[in-house]
Amino acid sequence: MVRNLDDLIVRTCSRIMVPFLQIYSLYVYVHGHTSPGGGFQGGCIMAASFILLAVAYDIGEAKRRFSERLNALFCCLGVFIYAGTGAVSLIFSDNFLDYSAWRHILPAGPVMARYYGIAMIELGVEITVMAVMVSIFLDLVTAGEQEAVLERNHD
Amino acid sequence: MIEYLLVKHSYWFYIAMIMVGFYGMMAKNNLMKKLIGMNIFQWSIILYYISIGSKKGGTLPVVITGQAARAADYINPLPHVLMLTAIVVGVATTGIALALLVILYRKYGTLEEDEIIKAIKQ
Amino acid sequence: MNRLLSLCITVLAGLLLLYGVEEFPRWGDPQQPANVHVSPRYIEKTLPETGVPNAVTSVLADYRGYDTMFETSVIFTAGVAVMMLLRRSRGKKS
Amino acid sequence: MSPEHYPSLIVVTPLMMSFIVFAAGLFNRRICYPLVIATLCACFYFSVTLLARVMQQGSPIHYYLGAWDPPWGIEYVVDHLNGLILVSVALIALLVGIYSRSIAAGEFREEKLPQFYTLFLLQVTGLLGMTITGDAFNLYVLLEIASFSAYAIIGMGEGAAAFAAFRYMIFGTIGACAYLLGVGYLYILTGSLNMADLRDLLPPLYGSRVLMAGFAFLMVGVAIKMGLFPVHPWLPDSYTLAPSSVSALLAPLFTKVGAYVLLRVLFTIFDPTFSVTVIPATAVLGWLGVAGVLFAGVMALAQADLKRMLCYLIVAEMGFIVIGIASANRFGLTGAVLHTVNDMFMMACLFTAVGTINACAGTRNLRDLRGINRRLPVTMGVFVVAALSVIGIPPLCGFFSKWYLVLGAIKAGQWAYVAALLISSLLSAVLFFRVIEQVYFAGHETGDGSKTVIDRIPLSQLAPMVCLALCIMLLGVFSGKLINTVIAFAVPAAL
Repeated sequence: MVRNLDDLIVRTCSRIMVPFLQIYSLYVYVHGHTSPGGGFQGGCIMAASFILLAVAYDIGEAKRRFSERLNALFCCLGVFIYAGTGAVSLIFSDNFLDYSAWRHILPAGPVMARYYGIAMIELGVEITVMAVMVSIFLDLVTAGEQEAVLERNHD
Repeated sequence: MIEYLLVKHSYWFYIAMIMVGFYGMMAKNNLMKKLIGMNIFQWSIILYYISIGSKKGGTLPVVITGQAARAADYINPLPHVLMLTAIVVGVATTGIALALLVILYRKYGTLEEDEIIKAIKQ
Repeated sequence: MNRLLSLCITVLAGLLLLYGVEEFPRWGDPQQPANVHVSPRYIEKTLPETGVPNAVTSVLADYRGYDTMFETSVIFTAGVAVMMLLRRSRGKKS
Repeated sequence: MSPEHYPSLIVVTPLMMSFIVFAAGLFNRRICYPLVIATLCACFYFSVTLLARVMQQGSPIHYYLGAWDPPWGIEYVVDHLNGLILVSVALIALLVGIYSRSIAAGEFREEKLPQFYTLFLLQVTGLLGMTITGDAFNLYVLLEIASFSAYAIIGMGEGAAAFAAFRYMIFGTIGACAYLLGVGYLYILTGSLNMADLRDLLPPLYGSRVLMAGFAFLMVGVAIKMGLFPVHPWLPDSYTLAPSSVSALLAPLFTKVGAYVLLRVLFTIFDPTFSVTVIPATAVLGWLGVAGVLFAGVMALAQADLKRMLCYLIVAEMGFIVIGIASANRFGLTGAVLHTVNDMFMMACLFTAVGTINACAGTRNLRDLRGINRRLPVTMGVFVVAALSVIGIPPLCGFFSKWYLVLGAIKAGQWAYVAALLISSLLSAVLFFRVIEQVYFAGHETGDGSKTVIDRIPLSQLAPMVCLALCIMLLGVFSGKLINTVIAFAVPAAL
């Protein structure tokens, strides 16, 4: 199902593009506060960089840089950051997801605490979206037999 | 008449899309085509919501700092937010559906609905 | 038969949609209820209340942040679902 | 944490624990099950506390997520109606969670178990969230979480399960999108997504065509998700082929929570005057219910597969609930709410029993089950208790809800409803006595070990089943108290 594409131009170009994609993804995430963008969009671009690696090289290359278990951990880490950011307000007996509770932790007023809270949950969204997109892509493209495909490519 | 059509043009498109998607979802025999119909169906609803959010004379809802924002100057952000969620749901549906299709293809060697039903009945 | 039935249902749904659109507000009308009831606060108060100039972000992550948490969970669910349905590991039957 | 945060905790705890279970499963698979059970216990505790508080203060609890006031932010509302549903959902989820251990170990490969438990918790999150939320759009998102986990788990089932899951997905997506479209129609009219706010804003607009179309879409969406008669075809296949460990969770709860959403749409978002008089929605629903009850009763009789028979029974029970709603008077609605709760327990009981029978006998075919009572006496006893309750034998809970449904139908002057209810009871009596006759009395089969049979089932299967059967009896005995203290306040006052 997966063939190795051995093309110098494709490989070189995608290798050059990957860091730019990743920087751009972070830019989109950070600028979500002041311009169109945010965690979901940034996460998709970040996932695209890994998917580009997997397409231009092979699945193994993408997986060497981003192992299966790490990916699975990232999947739940992102949503956990999100829910955890919300749950912190419960500790200060504010309502769930009331980011202004972060004023007790950060040196900021209630409004700026919300600002930072939004940044935190967007980071969570970015991480989860990136990890899940990569995971779904790899599972679908190898029909779930990642290990088998890896072995075949290794031979 | 033409004016009447133009005033709501966005809504006509969404109705056309919804009908195309719905028909594809129900009538097509190939499961992949059903899935494509399903995507068209979901996207038509997204188009509908986005149409609600538009506002003549409004710009994108990024408030310029340093001056009091007037609601009439910016388009309605709420439908966009709702549709971001709907887009994500659409992506997730497509992912799971493709996974199910991979399983079905592995098992029956085809994605034609009638052939799969025939294989199941045997 | 199947196609005819589908066509009938599709046409019925289309007629229902047309029936509703008849009384929709004009497209882009600044005075339509959707634009005057809840959303003005999001635009006018986003900066003083959340410090974020982008109203979409502030609504997404703060006013309706709870929806977005579940949106992210939907993505997570899809990831786990695809993993569960497809992934096979080495050593077992493949 | 103080009890005022329980409305959010009841949903957030299973959600967060699902991530933890998933992460923990990567390192140690054995830890998943205790975590799941602890979470479900916590949910049950929260739900009971919430219901107790609602009963104590007599008015709904409101919880503003993110501390934003309702029309702008998302609000959770707990009143008598959803407090009761929350307790039932949480209790059944806990019992099925305990039950699932040994069954799931036989159904899934070991490395899939953490993922299975993750999806199990997400399913519970979705169901609890749908029940507690007071925001129309939030309900859609939670509905999708519950649906996605259902698609995935059903797709892991036996035989043609993947195909059944795909069909379920097509139907489910149409349903969810129709619901979303309906919410969009309400939004374009009012600009609000909050249920209570919509209720205040909508009355001047009754008669608007947009509202009619939106209402129609909401109804279609909810009907598909709850498996109402003409749009039920996804239900028998997918729930029959779903793994036994989870069909006991999905089949009783998802459809009943759908029925609860129907109640919310009809009587919370819209005023009863709209649903009953402006649009004769309840009349249409009533006839669909009658048709569904009769159709599903006959279809159930034709099934040889025990689990598929139960699936058709679910369609029939949805018809009962809808008939109760369609009666549109206090008796009918009391019956509908009571039947929603009773039916959760009865169906959970039947499905767990059938799951155990399937695991032990290796078959669900009625003809191969004769004499199974000698191998599984307690399981069959539990099955019989639930079956008698479904038929409507007095001390058990099924009788009381049917009694109220019949009273409601008589008061509404709809004799067709009464006839359908009675005929259906007769049909289910035939249905279950056929099973009982087949199992207990149809000849002797010498237990010569031709099939691989486990003679003793683990306590983790037995205890939840017995608990469910006890719940059926207790619900029957205390149904008067339940109606007077909870359901009387859950029925909309305008009726």
